[in-house]
Order: sequence, then structure tokens, then C-alpha cells
Amino acid sequence: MSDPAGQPIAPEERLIAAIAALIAEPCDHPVRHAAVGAASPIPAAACMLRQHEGHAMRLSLLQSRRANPFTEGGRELFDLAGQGRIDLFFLGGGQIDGAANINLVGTGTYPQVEARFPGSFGSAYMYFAVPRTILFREEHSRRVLVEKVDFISAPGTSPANVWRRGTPQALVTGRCVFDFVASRARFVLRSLHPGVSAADIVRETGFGFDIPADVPVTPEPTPAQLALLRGPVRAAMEVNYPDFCGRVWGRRAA
Amino acid sequence: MSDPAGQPIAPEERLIAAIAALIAEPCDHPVRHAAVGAASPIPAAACMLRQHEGHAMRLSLLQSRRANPFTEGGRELFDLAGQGRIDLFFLGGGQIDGAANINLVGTGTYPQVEARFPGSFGSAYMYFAVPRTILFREEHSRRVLVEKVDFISAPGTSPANVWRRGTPQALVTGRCVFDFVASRARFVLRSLHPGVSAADIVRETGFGFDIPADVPVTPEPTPAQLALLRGPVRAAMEVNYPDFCGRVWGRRAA
Amino acid sequence: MSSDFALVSVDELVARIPDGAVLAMPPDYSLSPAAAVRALIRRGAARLSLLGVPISGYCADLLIGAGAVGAITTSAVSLGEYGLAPRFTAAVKAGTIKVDDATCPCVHTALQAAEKGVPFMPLRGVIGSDLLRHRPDWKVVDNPFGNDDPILLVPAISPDYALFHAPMVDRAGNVWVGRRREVATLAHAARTVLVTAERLYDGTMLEDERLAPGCIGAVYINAAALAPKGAWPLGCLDLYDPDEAHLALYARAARDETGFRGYLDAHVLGAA
Amino acid sequence: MSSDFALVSVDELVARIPDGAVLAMPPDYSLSPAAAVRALIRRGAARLSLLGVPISGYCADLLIGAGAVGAITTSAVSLGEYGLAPRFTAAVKAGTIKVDDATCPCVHTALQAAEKGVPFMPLRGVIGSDLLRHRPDWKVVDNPFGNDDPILLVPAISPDYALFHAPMVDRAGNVWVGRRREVATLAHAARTVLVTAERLYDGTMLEDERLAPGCIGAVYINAAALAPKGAWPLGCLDLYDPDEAHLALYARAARDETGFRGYLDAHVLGAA
Repeated sequence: MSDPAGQPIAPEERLIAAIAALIAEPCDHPVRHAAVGAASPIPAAACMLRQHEGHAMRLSLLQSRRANPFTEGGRELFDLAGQGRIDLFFLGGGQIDGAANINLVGTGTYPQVEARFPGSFGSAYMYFAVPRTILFREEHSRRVLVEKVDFISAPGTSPANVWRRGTPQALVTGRCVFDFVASRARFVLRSLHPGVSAADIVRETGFGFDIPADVPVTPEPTPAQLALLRGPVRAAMEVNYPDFCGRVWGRRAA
Repeated sequence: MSDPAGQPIAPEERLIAAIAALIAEPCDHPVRHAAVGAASPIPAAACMLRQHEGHAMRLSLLQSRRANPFTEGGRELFDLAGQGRIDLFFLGGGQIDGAANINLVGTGTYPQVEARFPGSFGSAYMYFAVPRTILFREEHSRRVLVEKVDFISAPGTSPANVWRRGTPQALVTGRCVFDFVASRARFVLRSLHPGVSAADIVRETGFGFDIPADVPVTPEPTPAQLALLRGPVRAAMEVNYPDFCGRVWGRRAA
Repeated sequence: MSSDFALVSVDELVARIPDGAVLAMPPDYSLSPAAAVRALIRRGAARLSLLGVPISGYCADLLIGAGAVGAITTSAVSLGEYGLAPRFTAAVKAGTIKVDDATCPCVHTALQAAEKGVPFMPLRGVIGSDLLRHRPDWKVVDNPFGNDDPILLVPAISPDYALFHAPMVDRAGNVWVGRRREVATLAHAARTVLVTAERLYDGTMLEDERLAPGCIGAVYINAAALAPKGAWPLGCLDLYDPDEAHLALYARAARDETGFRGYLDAHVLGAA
Repeated sequence: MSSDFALVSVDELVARIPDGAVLAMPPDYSLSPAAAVRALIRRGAARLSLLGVPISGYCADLLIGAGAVGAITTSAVSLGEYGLAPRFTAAVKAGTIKVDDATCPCVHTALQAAEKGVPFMPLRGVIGSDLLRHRPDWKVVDNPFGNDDPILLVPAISPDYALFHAPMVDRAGNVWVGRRREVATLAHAARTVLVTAERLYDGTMLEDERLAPGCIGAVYINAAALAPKGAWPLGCLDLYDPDEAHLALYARAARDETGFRGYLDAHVLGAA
């Protein structure tokens, strides 16, 4: 393996480190078991980074081709979540609104949609059953981050009498990190990625959110983190995310 | 294999043939799939006899040690029945009453029972889910066949609005065969085993039942049936019921 | 031992699925019956109602593009890393198919209810999702064991036909699907179960304690056809991986009607 | 990858089960944990509430006879071909244990509800059985999808401890149980899962597509102990058959208290 020092930090590495910081954050629900979807290499790498930093945590990669952890078929992920055995999940959305409602179905007036997205997958269940959800969407635009989603695949908050184990913890985009305050159903700007201003975020975000007096820059991955990412994390990622690894860290020498 | 001719007919062979005749009886629910419990060699042999007589019918031996048909664990039998995929089941009872209620729990006033039986097993479900149930109990006495069971593990009939696929078809004992008339929740004497009189049955039966003007003798197994029983049926029974085979048909030469 | 099970050809297998039937299939990552789907298109199947268990992908998109589908109930239709399912997306825009949007555990739950022979099963979550507003067949009741605790009840689904691909079938009709137990639940829930298989296992799989746990018993299986590489261009467990180049080719070709027709001619209608 | 899984001794395994716990075990024909039960008796366990999944046999009778059991929920207690369970029968007569009678599919359903994380699950049948009169925790409601259609709802059961024997465990804590999936459902439903295993599998079973379908994933398993012949005198799949002579000996000995004490001294308390 070549010495990773001196290579520039990739945007993906920043996002991985930002998500890892959210996972590490003290919380009523410590993360002992995270589940990550097949199309989510950045959240997967963030979980692996935490593991290599010493966080005792199980990671289940859904639809993993090798050593898939599930032996009861497709329902097992949802059953596991129902049993309270999954602490952290990741969701995205074709649209995400200021109350953390997510839309995976389409824009326009359902069912006569304008743009059709794939569909809700398990979001309408996992958002309730898992104590912590980190929302992740690289595209940060008014197209994606809207005032009110056209279709609620899964609601960000629920009335007090509706069974729900948790709420969204945060929203990570390609430009910033928002914390989510469930009691007010509102996002608060937590940090700005390098080179991005609060004014940029206001301009590119379709929903209202709170801006604290002092918004820090999203911390860069530390040299130790970069070494882990470019070494053991990358090695573990190759099986399920070869394209991602090649794009971010370069093709491996044969 | 030795020639079976000339050997006397065993009582068990009569019961097997009697049950086989009930299985063969035309009915709204033809038997395409029968399930038989581990402790029921006579019903199992009756099903196998029908198969060898050309009845196209699947037989699932529960808790079979070899080639057990179930791969979903203990619930699969009940799920199969729930799906309507089992047409015939067999039940017995520590007590059976004149309305075909069965008691597998105990005598006396529950929970302060006088005699405790093992328990209800799946009876409270299978009796409803399976279209045809043949009740089978070799002991024919007022101790077993009672006017009213002390505890209803499973009811013989249900109100019209209660979901139920079927009702008991008949009761086979060591002395006779009763048909069950569900609309009147009452047994009717169908046939008397050789050497038994209707008066014997009245004397030994704790519940009231109808006696037609002419009650035939339970047909003896035919020579063809005896040949099948003592040949291929016995061979198939050896795996799961070695003790029964030894008792009825003699130990095999080594 | 008797059984209605029959070993037939792939064309005979799909001939059993009439136009208008409710047809349930597993997703791209789970024993997807691509060879049978191509045969269905060749036989000109029409007005099918698809059920995605719990989501749909390449096979559904192919059927939709070929005009074989009138409706689909599913939790998503996607080509995964190859992007949106282009013919599904186009059909929704054109209004030529009806979509009943679901969420994955609702599909699993509805099939489990049918497997168990009960009319419904409860499921947590979902309340507050717009899915619920468009699914009058789902009901929210107050949990009888709780107090002011609304809970979703999902009605059982018994699809007319289940169709999937499996690594092995034996002559008795037992089918080995390994850890992909969602197709077992589907087989238990469906009225008729049709299977393509990579190969015939010479023996009775249920007699082998090592093979039995991955089997669906013959009691559920109506017919099977041998179809080596029958999941292609999708993968089949550890036997072969998805054909990534071909799936990328499909995703490009199917972007428009002309490209899709060309794909059909080259890879479906032309193939035997 | 991290996990709380620990490989311990049989005595350490059962030391995790406190007096008064709800302890669920499979029946005699399904991976029964006889060696662990003997260890439980040696450690003097008391006031256990047993759950038979779905029935109980030799192991329950042994624990009851040893005075370790305060209550049992089960669909039957029986030694099968060896007759009534003598210590259970005697304890019921003496009024020294509380019995909650169930019926097999109610137990499976209650565990499936816990597996799914729902508070209840419906089940057909049972209405009109006296079981229902003595189970105030079971409810009959009108089917919300029907019309004047009463249906039973069974509340979820999450046993404190599940204890069973398995053919294999690997170092990660994956456990192979073959087709005996009722112990998988039990493991999913239970709060803590303790396993004895015939042998250690050298490798990761979930990486083998042929072994994975018979596995319970390590995420559910808290601890395991190696116990060769750990189901004895009961059988273990195709590895060994029940010891019929020993079970007959037990059935005879346990007919009275003196005989049972003699059996305990010879086969439980004396054995390490």
C-alpha cells in the first residue's frame, strides 16, 4: 500500500469524517449496530471508520454479496429494526423538507407525478423503528431541499401518541451539516464545509432553518483518519463498493 | 418378503382399514394432503394404504426423523393448515364428548385438575383450519367418551360467524366407527367392529348418539389391503414407527 | 407419494400465467427470474399486475416496457447502481400503468399474513406517511393491547402467481433458495408457484440436513423449468455475479422507446 | 466488526440465567439443551418461568422435578412415546407450579409478534376453546377487514432467556440450527440467547451460501458453550438419535419422588 500522506483530501473523505463525527456524538441511543444500504458507500465508510477508531459497533451492509448477515430473507432487516436491534440507519430523499419529511416517490401531485423517483423502499418504517437516522444527500439545492415535500414517504416527526423510537439526528449534504431539533421539527446549521458560507446555504436551501451566531467549519478528517480511510477502510470497502473506491482513491495497482 | 396370506387379521389392521375407508369417502373436501402426528401409527398407515391403493395424496409425517417435509420449523405445519394446504388431520383426546369437543388438558375443574393430560398441543387451531378431522381413540370407555368434557381444548362445532374450514368427520375407536353430523353436533353409529353389539357401545359410551336401524359390521381389510399393509406400507412405516411394526407385524428377520 | 409437481420447459412454465394475473417476483438481488420474464414477453403476456417483493427492478422494467403490465404494487422500481428504471418512469409519466406504492415491510407483512392464513397483520411505523392516504386497503386501528396507540393493519396478499429463479430443484419438486427466504414466504403465500432452476439435483434435498434449511418444500411448488443462467443478466447467489456491462447497456438503451425496442429485438424476442 | 458474543463454559453459560427468569426452550425433538439444563439444576436454579416452544418434554420435567420451576407456559408437557411427563404431572397435582396452557400456534405467533416488533398478531381458530377463558392476556376482536368475524389476537412474548442446543457455532457467534427454524424465531424474540453447541466451526458460516440458510446470525446470540452430545439423552438432528433406553429409564424412575431423586443423583448432580 502506498503512503497516503500528501494526497489531497477528497470531498467524499470530508463527508465520511462528518458522518463519523455524528455517529460518535453522545446520545441517548449509543450506536451499537448500524445498517447501511447497498447504494450508500459514504455512510458505510463512516461506520467502518468509527469501527477502526475503536467504536464497538456492528455494521450490517444490506444486500452485501459476501457474508450477508441476513439468513431470514428480506424481512430480517425490518424485523431486526422492529426488535430494537438497529440503532442507526441512513436515509436520503428526492426531496427533503424543513421538518425532515422525506419524499422518495415523486414531485407534483401524486399519483400524477411530474418526476417519478423509485419509491419509498423501507423508509416509512425504518424512520420510526430506528432510534437514530442520519439523512444524507450530496446534492444541496432548492430542487432537493424544499419547504414542503410533495409526497411524504416518511415523516420527520410524529404526534406524541404515535409509536416511534427516534427521529432524524442530522442532515449531511455536500455543502454543510444540519442538526435536527425534533421538538421544534426544525434544522439548525451545525457546520459549513470548507469554502461554503452561511449565505450560500440560505441561497441554496428551500426550507427555513436556524443559524447560530457562530457556525464552525466542518472539521477536516485528521491525518489518522485519512490513514485509516485510505488503508483498512478502503480495503474493506472494495468488496461491495469497487466503483466508489476506484473513483475516490484511485484504481488499485494489479 | 414372506407370503402374508393365512396370518390372522390384527385389530390394528382393522382400524387402519376403517380409517382408510373414511379417507376414501366422497366429500366436499377431497383429501389431497394429510398430516399425521408422530404418535399416530394407525392413521399414518391408513394414509399410506390409501396411497398404495392409488389415492393421489400427499402425506406429511410430523416430526419425521428422515426427510421431514418442513423447513420453516415448528410453525410450518400450522401455517400450511392456515393456508388451506392440509385437508385431513387426526386428533384424539383424554376425553371426547358427544358434541365432538375434545379435552387434552385434564379432568376435574381446571386449573385444579384431578388427572392432568399433557396439554392441548395444536388442537385448538387444527380443528378449525383443516377441513376434515378424523377423531381416533382406541380406548372405548365411559372414562374417555363422556357426555361433556371437563375442559374444551378444541370445540367440535362453532357458531356460524366463527371462521372454521371444517368439522370432525368421524370417530374411530377400538369398538366401532361413529359418523359426526355437524349440523346436529351429534354422533351416529356407522359400523361395529366384529364381535361388538350396539348394546355394547351404548353401555361403554358416556355420550348419547344415534343408532340407525341397521348398523353394519366394520368391513374387514381385503386380501389386497392386507398384502399392501404387510408389504409396502410396513416397509415405509419402519423408519418412524419401528415399535408399532414389530408389535403388529412381528420383528423382521435380521 | 404423489404430487401435482411438473418439470416443464420455460415456455410451458410461463404459458401457465394468464393475461391479467397478479404476478409476484423477487427483486434484482434475489433470485430474479429473468429468463422466464423474457419468455413471458415472447408469449405476449398482457395486463399483468406485478407485485414487487418488496421492490422491483430489471425484470419489472422489461415487462413494463414490453407493454405486458397494467398495474404494479411495489416499494420501489429501480435499476440500483444503474439508475432509475427507465420504462417504469416513462410509463408512469404516460399514465399507462397504475402504481400502488408500498413500503418494503408492508409487502413482507402482507405475505406473512397470507402465509399464516390470517386476514391481516399489524406493523409499526408508516403512520403519517402519504402512502397511507393512497392505500385505502390499509387500516389504522387503536392497539387493543395499548392505550391511545394507533397501529397499522396490513391485509394479507395471496398473489395468483409467484415466479422466481433458484439454484436447484429436485424431481420431487423441492426447490433450494438458500438464505433468500423472502421467496419462501412468497411461495407459501402464493396460489401457484412457478420456478426456473439452474440445475436438477439428483436426489431428495429434504433428506439432507445440510440442504433442507435452504429449501422450499415441494408442497408449495406447482412447476419448474430448468434454465441455466436463468437469472442473467442478474446474478444468482454465489453461482454468478450480475453482468454489469449488460445492465449498463440496458439502462442506456431503455432511456427511450426506440432504444428499448432495439434491446428487446436483440436480447428478448430474438433469443429462444 | 465487534460483538458482545462470548464463548464460555456450560456452567458459565447457565450462570447468566438468574432465578425467576422467563426461560424459553424448544421441545424434545428440536435441539433441546439437556446438558445446560443439568448444569442449571446443579447450580440450584429456582423459580424459573418456563416457556415451551411450543411444547415441553424431558428438560422441563427434569427442571420441575428438581424444584427449579415456579410456572410454565406451554402447549403440552409430554415424554412422547415414553408417556406422561411424571414430575410435571405430580407438580400440577401438588399445586406447586402454575400452568398457563397454550396451543402450539399461539406460542409460535406470540414469538413471531416479538420477532416483528409488533404488540400482537392475529391467529385463526381457538375461539370456543376453554384455553381462551383462562388466558386473559389473549383478546378476541372483530376482524377490521371482515364483517361479524371474531378473531383472536395473541400478545407478543419476548422471553428473558432462550436456551437451546445447536450442531455448530463459529467464533463470530453465528449458530447453525438447520431446518429447526423455531429456535431462530425464538432467538429473534428473546432478550438474551444462550446456546450450547456440538462443535466449533472453524470459519465464518455466513460466508458459505450452503451453511448460511441454516444459521442464526451472531447479532442475536449472547453466549455459547461447547457441549458435545449436549442434547443427550435427546437426539440432535442427524448427528445422533435419542437414547431410547435412557429415556425409558427416566420415565420409569421419575414416577415417584424417590426414583426421581435417584435419577438426579446418578445422572445430573453426579455428572460434571
